[in-house]
Parts: sequence; structure tokens; C-alpha cells
Amino acid sequence: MGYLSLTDADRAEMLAAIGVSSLDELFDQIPPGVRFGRELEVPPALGEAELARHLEELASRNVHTGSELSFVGAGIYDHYVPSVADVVLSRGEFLTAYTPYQPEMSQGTLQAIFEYQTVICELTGMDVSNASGYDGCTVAADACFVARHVSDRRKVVLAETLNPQVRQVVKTYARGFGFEVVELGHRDGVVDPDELGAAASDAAAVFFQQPNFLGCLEDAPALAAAANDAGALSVAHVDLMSLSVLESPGAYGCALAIGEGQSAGNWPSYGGPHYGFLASRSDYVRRMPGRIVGETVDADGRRAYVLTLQTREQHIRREKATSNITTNQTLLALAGLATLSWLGPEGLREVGETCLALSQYARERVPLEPAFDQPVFKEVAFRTPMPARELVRRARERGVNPGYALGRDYEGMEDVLLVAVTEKKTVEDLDRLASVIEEVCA
Amino acid sequence: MGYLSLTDADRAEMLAAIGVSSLDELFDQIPPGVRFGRELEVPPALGEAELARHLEELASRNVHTGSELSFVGAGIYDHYVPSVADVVLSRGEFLTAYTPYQPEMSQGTLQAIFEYQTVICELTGMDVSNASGYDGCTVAADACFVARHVSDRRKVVLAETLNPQVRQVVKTYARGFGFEVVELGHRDGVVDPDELGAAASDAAAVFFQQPNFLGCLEDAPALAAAANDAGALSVAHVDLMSLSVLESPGAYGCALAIGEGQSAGNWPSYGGPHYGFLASRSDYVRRMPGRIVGETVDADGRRAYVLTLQTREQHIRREKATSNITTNQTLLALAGLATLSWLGPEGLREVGETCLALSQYARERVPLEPAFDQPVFKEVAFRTPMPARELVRRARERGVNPGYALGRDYEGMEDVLLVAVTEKKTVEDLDRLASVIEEVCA
Amino acid sequence: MTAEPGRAWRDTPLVFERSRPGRRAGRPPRPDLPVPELPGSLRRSQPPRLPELAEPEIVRHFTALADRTFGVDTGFYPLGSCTMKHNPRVHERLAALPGFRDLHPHAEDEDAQGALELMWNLQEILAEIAGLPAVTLQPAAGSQGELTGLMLMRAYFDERGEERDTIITADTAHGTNPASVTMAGYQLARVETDARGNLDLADLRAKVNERTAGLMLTNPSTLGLFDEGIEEVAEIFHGAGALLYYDGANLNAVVGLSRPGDMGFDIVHYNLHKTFSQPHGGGGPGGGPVAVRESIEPYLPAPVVVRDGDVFRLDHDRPKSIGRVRGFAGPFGVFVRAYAYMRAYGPELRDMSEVAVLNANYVLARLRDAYDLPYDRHCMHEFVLSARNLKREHGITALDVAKRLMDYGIHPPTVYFPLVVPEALMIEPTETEPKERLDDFVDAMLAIAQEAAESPEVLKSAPHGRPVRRLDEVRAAKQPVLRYLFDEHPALVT
Amino acid sequence: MTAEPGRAWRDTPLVFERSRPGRRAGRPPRPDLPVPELPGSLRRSQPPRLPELAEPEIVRHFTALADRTFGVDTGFYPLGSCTMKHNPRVHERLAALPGFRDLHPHAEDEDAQGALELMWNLQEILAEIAGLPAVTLQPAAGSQGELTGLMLMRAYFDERGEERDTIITADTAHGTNPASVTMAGYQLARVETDARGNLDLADLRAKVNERTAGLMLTNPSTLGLFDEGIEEVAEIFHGAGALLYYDGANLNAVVGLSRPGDMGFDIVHYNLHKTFSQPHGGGGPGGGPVAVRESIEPYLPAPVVVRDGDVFRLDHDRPKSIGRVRGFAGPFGVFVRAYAYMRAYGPELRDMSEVAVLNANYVLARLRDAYDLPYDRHCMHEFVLSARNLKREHGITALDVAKRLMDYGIHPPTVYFPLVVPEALMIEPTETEPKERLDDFVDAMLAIAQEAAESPEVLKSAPHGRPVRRLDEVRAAKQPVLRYLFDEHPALVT
Ligand SMILES: Cc1ncc(COP(=O)(O)O)c(C=O)c1O
Ligand SMILES: Cc1ncc(COP(=O)(O)O)c(C=O)c1O
Repeated sequence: MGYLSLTDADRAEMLAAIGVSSLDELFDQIPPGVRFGRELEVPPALGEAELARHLEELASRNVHTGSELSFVGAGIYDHYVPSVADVVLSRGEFLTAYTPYQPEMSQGTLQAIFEYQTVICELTGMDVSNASGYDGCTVAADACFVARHVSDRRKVVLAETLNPQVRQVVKTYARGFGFEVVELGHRDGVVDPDELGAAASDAAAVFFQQPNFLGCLEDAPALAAAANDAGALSVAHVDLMSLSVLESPGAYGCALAIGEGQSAGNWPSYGGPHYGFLASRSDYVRRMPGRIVGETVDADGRRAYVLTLQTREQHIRREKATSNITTNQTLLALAGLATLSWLGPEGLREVGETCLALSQYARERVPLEPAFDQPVFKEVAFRTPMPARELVRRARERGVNPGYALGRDYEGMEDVLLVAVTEKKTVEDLDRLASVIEEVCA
Repeated sequence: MGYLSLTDADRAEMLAAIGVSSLDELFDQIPPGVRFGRELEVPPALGEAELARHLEELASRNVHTGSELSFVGAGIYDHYVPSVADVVLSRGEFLTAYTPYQPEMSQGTLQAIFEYQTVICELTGMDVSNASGYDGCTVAADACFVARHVSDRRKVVLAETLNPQVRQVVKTYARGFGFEVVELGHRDGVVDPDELGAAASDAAAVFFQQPNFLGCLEDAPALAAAANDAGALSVAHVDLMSLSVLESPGAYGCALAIGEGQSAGNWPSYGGPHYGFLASRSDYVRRMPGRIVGETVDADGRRAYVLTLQTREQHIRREKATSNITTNQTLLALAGLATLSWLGPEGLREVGETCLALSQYARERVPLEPAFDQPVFKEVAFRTPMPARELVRRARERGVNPGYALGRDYEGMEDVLLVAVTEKKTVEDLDRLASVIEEVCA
Repeated sequence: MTAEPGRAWRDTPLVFERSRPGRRAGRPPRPDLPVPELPGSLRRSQPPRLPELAEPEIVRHFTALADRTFGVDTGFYPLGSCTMKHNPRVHERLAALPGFRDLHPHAEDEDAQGALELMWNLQEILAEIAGLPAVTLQPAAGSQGELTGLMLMRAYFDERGEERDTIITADTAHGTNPASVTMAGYQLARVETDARGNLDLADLRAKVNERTAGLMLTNPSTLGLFDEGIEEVAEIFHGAGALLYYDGANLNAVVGLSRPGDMGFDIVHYNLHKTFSQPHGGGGPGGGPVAVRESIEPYLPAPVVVRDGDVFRLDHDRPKSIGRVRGFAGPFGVFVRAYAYMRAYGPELRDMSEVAVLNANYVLARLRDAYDLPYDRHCMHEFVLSARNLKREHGITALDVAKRLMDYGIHPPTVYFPLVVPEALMIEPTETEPKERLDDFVDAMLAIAQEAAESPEVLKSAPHGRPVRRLDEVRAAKQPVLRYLFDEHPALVT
Repeated sequence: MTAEPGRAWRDTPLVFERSRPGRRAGRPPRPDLPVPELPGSLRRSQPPRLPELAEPEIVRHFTALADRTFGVDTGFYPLGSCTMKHNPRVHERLAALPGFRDLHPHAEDEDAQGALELMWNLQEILAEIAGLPAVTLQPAAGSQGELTGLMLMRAYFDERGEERDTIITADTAHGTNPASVTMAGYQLARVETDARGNLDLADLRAKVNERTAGLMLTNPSTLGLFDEGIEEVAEIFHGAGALLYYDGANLNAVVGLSRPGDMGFDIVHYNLHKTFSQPHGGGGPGGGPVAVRESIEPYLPAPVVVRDGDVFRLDHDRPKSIGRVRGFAGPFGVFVRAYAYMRAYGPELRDMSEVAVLNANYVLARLRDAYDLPYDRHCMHEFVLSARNLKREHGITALDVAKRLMDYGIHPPTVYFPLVVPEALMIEPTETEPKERLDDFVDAMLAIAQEAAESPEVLKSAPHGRPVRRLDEVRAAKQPVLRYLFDEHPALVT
């Protein structure tokens, strides 16, 4: 086994030093009744070349974004992942270190997380960010847990236009938090601020998404205000890649901003690993879940970074912790940092404007009726003259995957297709989409 | 341009410091008659995402070794490149450093080259290796230049079973060296030692290849002895991947050993970059071309590595140098070092034995007559019942590229097909080859 | 500007401090199309102050930060409970294959057969290792596996109409266990460890009752000791109708040697980033699949991967499921690595655990005279020493030992955990270390024990050879500076 | 074992010293087939002593060696004549695309259309930059480009029945030029540089005659100066029926600003690893394409890439070709990177050269008072200072300055070249450096000039902050140890 180093001579020397005559003696502590008496029934060992061949064969049976022209988004987007992200992802030091418990050994990771926190704060308009959550779903559950501690109310309101998987995860966690979950319907693709205000009146927190899962831009400032006025924490689920052109949750008064970081610097990777981000106003800093890095000085007065406010965390506070999280998604978050540093303010603005321009073009060019009359950012929902899944099937026969059939999540939307663009798409790509849809609908 | 950092403010400050009012003033030294007066007519600039898309499109139009089952070798082989090679190839420090002129800045590169030299010496049985030549062809020309200085003779003998491209390069260089080039025919796929001895009698050097280009094993010890006896330098062109099972050129008395390193640790990459290796007996060390690293001590007596014997080289010796080489193929050679360290003596022996076993199996299983009655290592030449190129064409229609048509290089071998295996091939692969050949010959 | 040896290593500006207005690296495509106007209130008012750098300095920045980070690739990293083993490089290649990396998670099942087969294979191997039949791959890490497990218990008892509100954990338990208990809405009870390092059975019997939903246990425990009474423990819980949850953080000790399912555990989580070598990435990502007995299978999070003949699919139709705990079907890239790791070992996975145990016992044997050994037994894959002898005799703490190890080029072990051992040094060498690295570590630890007597001040002021010396952690928490504040960034005054 | 700050950095055993008998990493596939016996004399008698390590220590070994290596990614690297610019990371991704990386060079042309189109596009751009119509991509580096160029000259004159045996080079020429002259079988003549740093036209006129095959010239020269008399130079050679060869090592100064073909050169080589950012890889690989005038085109090495309508192919049928100078059609992976680089700039390649020149002149302006400036002109992309003032006044040499720069975290410039300048410091900042890095360098150089006066011993004993101090280079050459010798390895006695 090429990952193991002990030679027979090593083993003999080591057993002698331990003072046992065989390895088995070390396992005397395992009661005979629970010792495993046979060989594991798993496939035989493969050398690296064989292993590569096996996994290449498996990979070749997946239809990935490079194999067809695809307009599927719905939470995971095909934005460009720049090569500077590889510098983070391929460096052995970043890759093979763990949580920086010993700051003198990990100033690099710590400083990078501090920079990541700053970038998240800048984009969301918040005061403090943690070092990442698992994904865009679990950070919503985390935010509920914050609300559970800062409010006596035991209800949370979720806009129905919030990503369905996010809602599902909140519901799964809510039971343990003792939270009732209420979902609020949409009107023409967006949530009504008055309805939201009413629902929020006895809620600990209110969650909405901007741009929302149906592709529409909510009147987010009005939603946040309605939640705040009702005494609920307002939580915006946002897309980092939109935050150069769309207003920041901080600016419109949200208590927390959360989201799925994948679009900024991570590959789709069939759903993960990605990073979830969670940022808040400073009011809630001591209720934040997860790692947070702070700046301090060393014994020589030199600037240095360290995990801080650890009294929030499970290893200190145990059952009173703000979360049970320990392993998080640092590496992916740092790929996000590299990506956003590479884009810079101008680049991110251009990505945003390209998304706006292309989605507008799609709306005009695709020979289908827009499903909602709302402004959009990078996704447009269209009504389809046949079940959307059927349209998808037919278009794919022509080499174009036209989007996501919203009927997969929303009853009554079986004829709605959600078309996503990113800055990687071109006018020609959209023209091709338009003509394929024309063909299959003819 | 994302590779450039100067802002307008930077430019203004810098021009002021220089004391010029515009950039143009700096170019006053270029005579007006040779200034370029228009914009370069080259395609417009592409951002990274667009660039990636363009090159991905180009790459997708190539039929690579992953897209069909291929038995093409003939000098470039599909051995497994282990992932530890990536550690060398992806580390920015190795990648973006240059020739280690300043040893204190480059102990890592220097030590790695010293290790590479040792590995090459061990495999070839030689005393000294340089830090790499351009490829397996140019090291043959380099070896001629060694011969030109250690011998008064002005002729070199090339076995016809030596890689045709190697022979072509030697011929191209020979003119400048004042060398006559003589090629020696084969008998049943190998060179006759007596004929070689006769041809060598007034030759400065004799080149042969083991295993040879036709896939056959030469009686290399007899060839080396014949050359040595005739007073010519014997130069063996060898395959590093064979040198755990085949005797080393040092052991059978060669003066120099050279070869193409690609098979050990480099991807095919449509022909490069790869590395050529060149090793010699210590007699010729001061005639060696190229960089050589030596061990020494620093001012504190600490072990350290440095470029040495530089009085051989062009930057010191200029027109009297042993070669004009400066930029070489270090990075590729270090990928070779990582690969060979990963294999170790056992792994390399196993690669060799697998090649022997598979080529023997091919010989028995493929329904064609072997072209030569000689032992082989990893390539077998077969007679084809139709022109070999035609057989290749038909087999590829069935998804198998059966090998290299030797008629591309050898007149009279239009019906000979050279089938290469590596340890990556399986019994099933060869069975498939056999049945496809059966089909197309039926 | 002064030249100080190693200065460059010490001084690394923030990416924001490398920024200059007007610089940029990435240039996204800009189609020749009008940009629609957004309603004013939705439009960004203040541009985000992202850093402005050209690409060369971005690469240098992250290269410099990597240089200031110590990983397993840098050297020995015996961080107890974290299983800092070698991470095979081929995994990075495989996870980056376009068929994996660029696969959209909304892909139809028929377009993801390779991915689903991989996940199904992974489930099968995990099930065999745990000795339990059903697996969910969804949880994102061990902690989430724990929480998922507790939710499964609730669903199990709910369906049976049983109201059980208490979970028992060991006093040696990792902090995530009690934290998960609270998040799952349970009450916590604690059971003590006896003098041999096993669960105190008397204490346990006194605490288990009809309100007890279950036990959460790490076995081997965080002391690195296999619970010799595990069969009795299981009997006590099962006898009371309660369930047993296995915290798989220490699974690296027992793969192929003893199976949690056979020990009596009903629910098990795995840490793919520990036992199965997903790189730890400076904190993550991880993977925390959960395996369960048949009786609990109906409650697993949806979707699960199922096989119908030669076809694989995601089954979303799970009426009794606790629901979803994470997006999609789990961190797929982590599965690629874990699966590759298992396939590289095959049945020899047992060697992995055997060598992990051998390595730990060797280091223990060589250190037992210089440090205090609270439980005098052979250990499993890790062990816990105490520096209380050094503290008593020389005023040297576990922290001092940890900091001084850095000067020897070694990452410190886990310190001050588990809580039951004062001045704890929790040492997990892992199986991928050669004997020389173990010996280097032992030599360093022995040298430090001697330094404690001879020059304690060197230890107190360690580390001396890192980019920074010891940090003012109190200040970090008391005057928190949690982000860069540009012109308003507070000056560092000491 | 002692703890010394930075010790781990300093001590890195050879890979052979990490080896232990019986260890291994790679396990190649072993089919279930008999291994045929080889004839005894062909069979390996003594197994090669390759290192025996498991994978974890291999990764650590190369990681440690990388840590001891300074690259452009680490910091400023103003190595004159080498154009150590930033190497875009995307190139590594692109060169690794399976369609490029796994393409066999014996592929039929129709199976390599993407690769051939890339090469053809590259040729076109190179031709436009040089102002010459025909390009071969085959040469492996600049030196081989030179040799190829000289062979082309011979073929050209051969066909014309002219016997010309002499090549003229400048006294500032790089060592490769005279070395190439010899390898090509020519005689060498040398022309002097005048007081302004141009070729001495009088000297030149005296030396050019009917035996002169041609000139080899770097322009801007290795002094970083554009030859102001280049038009006259061309006239002199062409007037004598001779040819002009352009050593393109300094092309980074003039892309889009002045074209060698327009200057009168007939043959040009490019260094793809300098101007077009192929990473230098610790010494290589490189790429040395050659462009020529129409009259020389028939002699180019075969094969060349040609376009027939929409189809690209390798043309091997070149009856007048000098032959092949390297395997296949050249270092393709290098072409991918160079082509990507050119496409990233487009016509703004001119900016690249302009900024290279601006950066160099800025550094020159700030250093001219502290160091000797042998040719008092604006420079192009690099310039040469002399430390002779420091030597005269304080006994401090160019080498001392170079070694001391290391302590400031900066790679030294090229030293003692070109030979016409005593105590030469040849400084090429490149265009990819931000102003701050230039200022850091200037500040360090100024500090060093001051240290030369105030504490010369610090410079004489520099570097102080690297893994090793100055080396005994004489010993290395006098008692050469060029490989590890295992048990017989000589002990290091100082
Ligand atoms: C014993 C123990 N349990 C649980 C965990 C939590 O696992 P994770 O970090 O994967 O969430 C850890 C590791 O941190 C651990 O050591
Ligand atoms: C002026 C000059 N000419 C020629 C060369 C040779 O180029 P290469 O190293 O690519 O062979 C170099 C660089 O080393 C050089 O600086």
C-alpha cells in the first residue's frame, strides 16, 4: 500500500519498543465478541493507474456542463471559476492543514479567512461574517438558531420564493429548535410586503431570497422593512455574484445575510462541496455560529490573526454553544476569496451587468411568454406550451438543455421553465436556445 | 489587461521620476524608419473565460488517447504519469523559477536536479548525467558533439533501427560538426554486431537503440563491444522505463547513454515539452553539454548544491563551449524524478515485467504474423495482410487504433504494424485489439 | 526598509493593503447588449470595496499565505481526534475530472449514472465497514452527522409513540456531541469514565431510564481507548429501549477490526475527512455520512441513492424521512476522494487501522516515562498524555509544550482535550507516518521535557521560529476586530 | 535534536536519504500473465538504486524542495535577459486539457486539427510581430533557434553557391551566440560596441566582407539599448550579400513598437519562455520558433504547419529543408501557453512592451545616482548598472550586492554580464511588476549602497536569511560530486 511506510524491519522494532510480540496483543482491549472475524467484503485494491481508469470511466458516464449547452441554474450556477482559485486549491499547505487552532502554525489560513470575512461583509453590507457554513441551506438553519436565541418567538416565516431546498432544511432543523415554520406564497413571482409583515408579527425571523428562486427581483427593501417593523429578524438569502449591481442586505436593513457561495468560485461538482456564508449586524456577533477570525498582536506587537470569540463554540460552550459546527468549508470559501479578489469591484460589476443584459436579451429573444412580470437578474421564468419537462427533453435531443422545470418544486408550475445565464453565455448561445425552442414548440 | 498593474497615477508618477513628459520620449532611441506605425494585426484580446472557451474548443477537435483505445507508441508512450508529478508541476516555486544561477535562492531546484542526475546514473549505469537536454533527438546531436571533441574521426554510424527522428536530427547537426553520417541496415529487425564493428572502424561514435525502434531487443552488449573495439564511442539510446529489466548501458560498456525521458513522467502533449537525458562515463565529464549540479558546502560547512563545471558552458567558454544550450527541460526532468521516485526499484521492475508480459501476450494473441523473430520489450511489429495504414484506418472505424504503420519511416515496411503496450493496457484491451484486427482482416 | 532574515515570511500585507484603485485582474465577457436599468431601490448604492489587484500580485499573495501555513504536506501533524493523514494527490485529479467537477446537481439521474454509481458503491463500502445496512451520504460533516442521527432517533421514537427527551454522552465526549443534543432539542445527561478509561457502568445504569432516547459515544473514546465494556453498554441501552449512536471520529482505529454495528450501535457517522482522507482544507470541507440499522432506514434524509438493476437513481419519495439536512445529495467531491481512497486499499483497509494503532502505541511506549500517562493501557490509534508532571515540577504547561514543538518543525497535538485529563496532550500520529517522523517527534518531545527542567523560559516564550510569536488572544476577544475596516481600521497599539 | 528557528527549512535530506528498503509508493498494474524470460545478457544484473519511499514522504520531499526555491510567484525576480514575468495560471489549466495533453504526436493530421490550428494561429501572430512571413515552431529554445538560423544561412548560401564562413557577433553578445556559431561550423568575428552602446559602425565596416555569412545581434542589446544605427548596420550586411540574424531574447522590449523584419533582419528567433510567458521551470522548458524572409522559407526545418482552406496539416515534403532539429513539430505544450498569452493581450501586446520599458526606466532613474551607469541613455526593457563605484570605494562587488539583495527577499539581477561592463548588474523588472515591487527593489538597492559604506562586512558575508550561506564553488568544481553515491558518498569535511 503506497500510502503506508512501515517496513517489516520497522514493525519488528516498533513492536519490540512497545513490548508486545505481535500486533494482535494491542487489540486485546477489543472484547472478543465485537472483533471482526473476517476480511472486509469490499472490492479489491487498485493501484493508482487502475484507480484513475475506473474513476475516469465513471466520470465519462455523466453529462456535464461541457457536453451540452445548458441553461440550468436554480441555485447552482456556471459562472467562470478563474485559474487563480487553483493557487488556493492546489497548494498542499492550504489543502492539508486543518482548522487553525494553533495560530502560529496557520497565519496564512487565518489571514485568508479574515480577508474572506471582510469580502463577505463588504458584499452583504454586514458587520461580521463567520468563516463559512456547510452550504446555502444549512446557513439558513444556522440563522434560525441565532433567531431562537435573540427572540422569544417560536415561529419562522419563509417566503415560498426562497430556494425549496433551503426551506426543506429549515423545516428539518425547526423541529429540534421548537420552531413552527410558515411559508408565504407569492404574487406574480414575488412576495407581498404587507402579507409578509402580517405573517412576521409573531415570528422570530423572516427569510426571503434576492433574486428569488423564480428568477424575480423581490422588493427586498420593503420586505426587510416589513419584517423589521414586525419585530422579526430579517434574513436575506443572496447571491454574491449579484451584489455589485443589487443593493446589499445591510443597506436595506437586514439583520442577517446568508447564501450559497458556489456561484463565486466553486465548480458545480454535482452539489458540493461548496460554502455557505453567514453575515450579521454586530448586534448578533456573540450569537454567530462557527469559526470567526480576529486580528490581534503577538508577543512582539506584530499583527497576527487568531480564531476568536470561541466562547460561542461547542468545544468551549458545549451544550450551550451557538452551533455544533466544527469542520466547515474553509477551502471553498478561500477559493471564493481568490475569485472575488480576481474580479475586483469592476469585474464583479461587469459580471452583474452581463447577467442583467443577457437575461434581458433572453427574455426578448426566447419565443416564450415570461411567466412573471418582474425585473430579473440572471434567471428568467417562461411559460411553456407543453409541460416544461417535455420541452426540456425535446430540446436536449437537439443538444441544448434549456433550463430547469419549476414544476419539480412548485405545484401548478408544471409549465414554467427557468432559464439561467451567467457571464459565460453569449448572444449566440441565446440565439441557439431561442431557435431550438422555436423548433421544439413548432 | 489583468497581467499589468500600473494605474494611471502610477504611470504619471513614474514618468515624472524619469523626467519625461510622455512614454514616447523613451522610444526616441528607435530610429523613425524602423518604428512600427500601426496596430498589430492580431485577433482581439480575450478575457480569461473567453480564452478558456476558445482553447477548449480547439482541444475538443483533437482525438486524444482517452478518446479511443490506442496502441500507438513509436517513441512516445502512454505510461502512467502519477499524481505526485503534479506536486512538482503545479508548485509555483518550481514553475516560475529559472536556471539556479544564484544557488542560495534555488537550493530546492538544485537538490532536485542532483537527485535527478543520480537517478539517471543509476538507471543507465553511468557516472555522470547532465540536468537534461531538449529531447531524445537533440541529446543524440549533443553526444555527437562530445565525440567530435574526444575523437579525431569525422564519421558517425547510426543503426537504422534507431528512431528515425533521432537520425534526422543527427544528420541536420552533422553538417556543422563536419561529420559524415552512415546508416547501418538491420537483419531481421536488429543490427549485426560484426557489420557494426566494421562500420565503426573509422567512426567517432556509433549509435544504437535498445529496445530498438522496430520493437526488437538488440544484442546491445555485442554492439557496444563491437563499437568499443573499433575505437568508436558507443552510444546507447535507451528507454528509462525498460531499465529495471534490461541491462544498463553502463554494464555493457557504453561510453554514453541517452534517450527520450517522456515515457518516465511526461504526458504525450503532441510531442513536447519532454526531456532528453544524457549520461556518460566520468572520462567525458568535462565534455558534457549543459547544466550539471554538484554538491559542496556553504560558508557554515552546511551541505549545499550548485551549478558546477561551468567552464564547459557557453556563458563562460563561449565559442569553445561544449554546447550552446542554456534553457533546458528541467521541469520535465523533475517530473521524471518524481515519477521514478514514486515507482521505486520494485515499481519500475513491475512496469517492465508488465510490458514484457503484455507484449508477449500481444504477440500470441493478435492474429498477425510477427515481423521479426526477436525478443521484445513493449512493442511488437506484425506483418499485415493489407497496407498497415489501411488496417489502421479500418480498425479505427471500430474504435481501436492498432498501432503505428512503420511504412511511415521505413521503405519496404508498408505492411508492418508496430503495436505498443504500456502497463496501462490490460488483457481485455489486447483481446479487443485482437478481435478488431480479426474483423478487419476477415 | 531593513533586511532581516526571514522578514518576507513575517510580513504579509492584507490583500486589501495590496490593492490600488484602478487595478484589476479578471475581465468578464461583455456582450454587445444594453444593460437594463434596475429600479432605484434595488440598485447597489455603495460599491463593495473588493480588493483591486492585477493577477501577478494575487498569485503572490496566496502563495505567501500558503507559505505561512503548515499542513500535512509540510510535516508531522499529530493533532489528536483529527486524523491528519496523508491526502493522496490523485484524488485532486479525479475530483477535477470534468464528468465530476462540471456535473450540475440538477442533472437528471440518467445523465449522472457514473456519479450515482460511485455514490452507491461508496454507500455499500461504508455499510460493510460499519456493519449496518443503510447509509445516507447527505450530512456535510461529523457534527451534522450527529445532528442527523439525533433527528433519526426522534423520528424513530415518534413513530413508536415514545416520548424520550434525554441523550447521554460521556464526560470525554467531543463538544459537538452536547451541542448537537441541544440543537436536536434534547436534554443532556453525562456519564463518567472509570479508572480504566471505560464508561462507568454503575453510573450509566443509574442514568438510563425510559426518558433516555440514546447514547452518543466515541469508541475508541477520545482517550484513544476502546471501551472494554461496550457489550454491556449496548445491553443497558437496548434493554431500556434506547438507541446507541456512534461518533465515528475515531473510526480510523477499527476499520476491518471491529464494526460499530457489531458493537451494538444503531446509528453511526463517518468523518470522510478523517478516516477517508478528504483533505482538511484549513477547516473543511468534510463529509459526514450516516449508517443505520434497518429499523431506522425509513427516516433517512431524502434523497437517497438506490439501485434498480443496473440503473441508479436518487429516491426522493421517502414519506417517513426526517427531511433534507443539506443541499442536493451531499458533498459529491468529497465522495470522489473517499471512494478513491477505499478503492486504493480494498480489504487492506484493515492495514490502515492496524498501522494507525501500531504507530500510536510506539510513540506512547517511547514517551510514557517522560510524560504522565493517565490511563496505563495500550492505546488504539491515539493516546492522551498529561503534562501535569512538567507543570508541577517546572511550571511548564501543555500549551508550552505545544508551542515549543513548533520550533522543532512539528505541528502540536490537540491540547486540553479531553477535559477529564488535566494538561492533556492528545496525540494521533496516523498510519501514513514513517517511523522516522515518529522518532523525530519523540525526540522533540523528550528534548522538550528536558528543556522544561533546564531552560523553562525557552518554552514559556516559544515559539521562536514561526512567522509570529504567541498571540494576545484575550485582546482578540475583548476588542474584536473581525474584518478589515479600510481607513477606519484600528491601529495596533501594544 | 535541537530546535533552531527555521531549522526545518535548512535541513532537507536527499530523496535517497529518506529511502528505506522495502518501502514503495506506486503499484503498477500486474496482469495475470507469465513474464517471459529475457536472454541473460540482456537482463538487468544490478537493480537500480531508485529511492524507496511511500507517497506521503515523496510529497513532503518535493514540497520541502519547493519551499527552498524562489520563483516569480515568490517575489521580484529582475534577472536581466531572462524576462521573468508573471506566468498566468490559466495556461497550466489549458495545457492540461486532455485534447492537448493526451494527444499523441503521431496522430494523423485530421485527428489533430485543433492542435494544428493553434500552431498555425501562433505562427501567424509570430510572423506579424516579427514582420517576417514564414515561421518554424520546431526549435526547443533560443539557443536552438540560433543554431537553426545559422543552418538556414548555410543552406541559403549553399544554394546560391556562395562560400561564406564567418559570423559576426557583438562584444555584448550572449554566450550562446558564439557557441552556436561554432556548432554550426562557422568562424567567429567580433564587433565592438561604441561609447553610446551601439555597434561600432567603423569596426563593423572593417570586418564585413565576402566571407561574411551574417550578423547575429540582440536588439535592444544586452545592455538594454536599442541600436540607433540599426538601419546602417543592415545596409552594411545586405550590401555585402550577408544576412542578419536577430536574437529575440529581448523582444519583450519592442512588440508592436518595432519589428525585426522592418529593422532589416532576415532571420529571427523568439524565446516563448521569455516574451510569451512559458514558465521557466527552474531552467526550462522553452520554445525557440524562428521566422524568416520569403527567400529563406524553403530551408525551414520540416515539418511545417500549413493551411489548405479550412484544413491544417504538417508538411513534411520540404526538399530544400535543412532537416529536423527536434522531435515532432516542437514543444506543443509551450505553444498552448504562448498562444493563450498572445490571445489574452491581442493588439495590446504593445502595452506589454511599453510597460516593460517604463518599468525599467523608472527603476533606472531612481538608481542612477547610487550606482554607476555606463551608458547614460534611456534604456529599453532592461538596463545595466555597474557596481564599480562600490568596489572602488568600499571593496563591494556586484556579487556582494546580489547576495545581499536576497536578504531583502528579492532575487538578484544577472551579474557580470554583459562582459563589456565591469561589475555589471543587469536589471530587467518586466511589465508585470506593480510599482510597489519596483520601489521595494529600489529601496533595497539604495539601502545596500549605504550599507556598502557603513557595514561592508554585512554585505561580504551575505546572504544571512537563506537556507544556505555562500557556497564553496571552487570545491564543487575541483572535487566534483555530481551524484549521490550511497554508502560511498564522500563525507563533507570543511
Ligand atoms: C470526537 C469527535 N466528534 C465529532 C467531531 C465533529 O466532526 P466534524 O468536525 O466533522 O464536524 C470531531 C471532530 O472535530 C471529533 O473529534
Ligand atoms: C541574449 C540571449 N540570447 C540567447 C539566449 C538563449 O536562449 P535560450 O535560453 O532560450 O536558449 C539568452 C537566454 O538565455 C539570452 O539572454
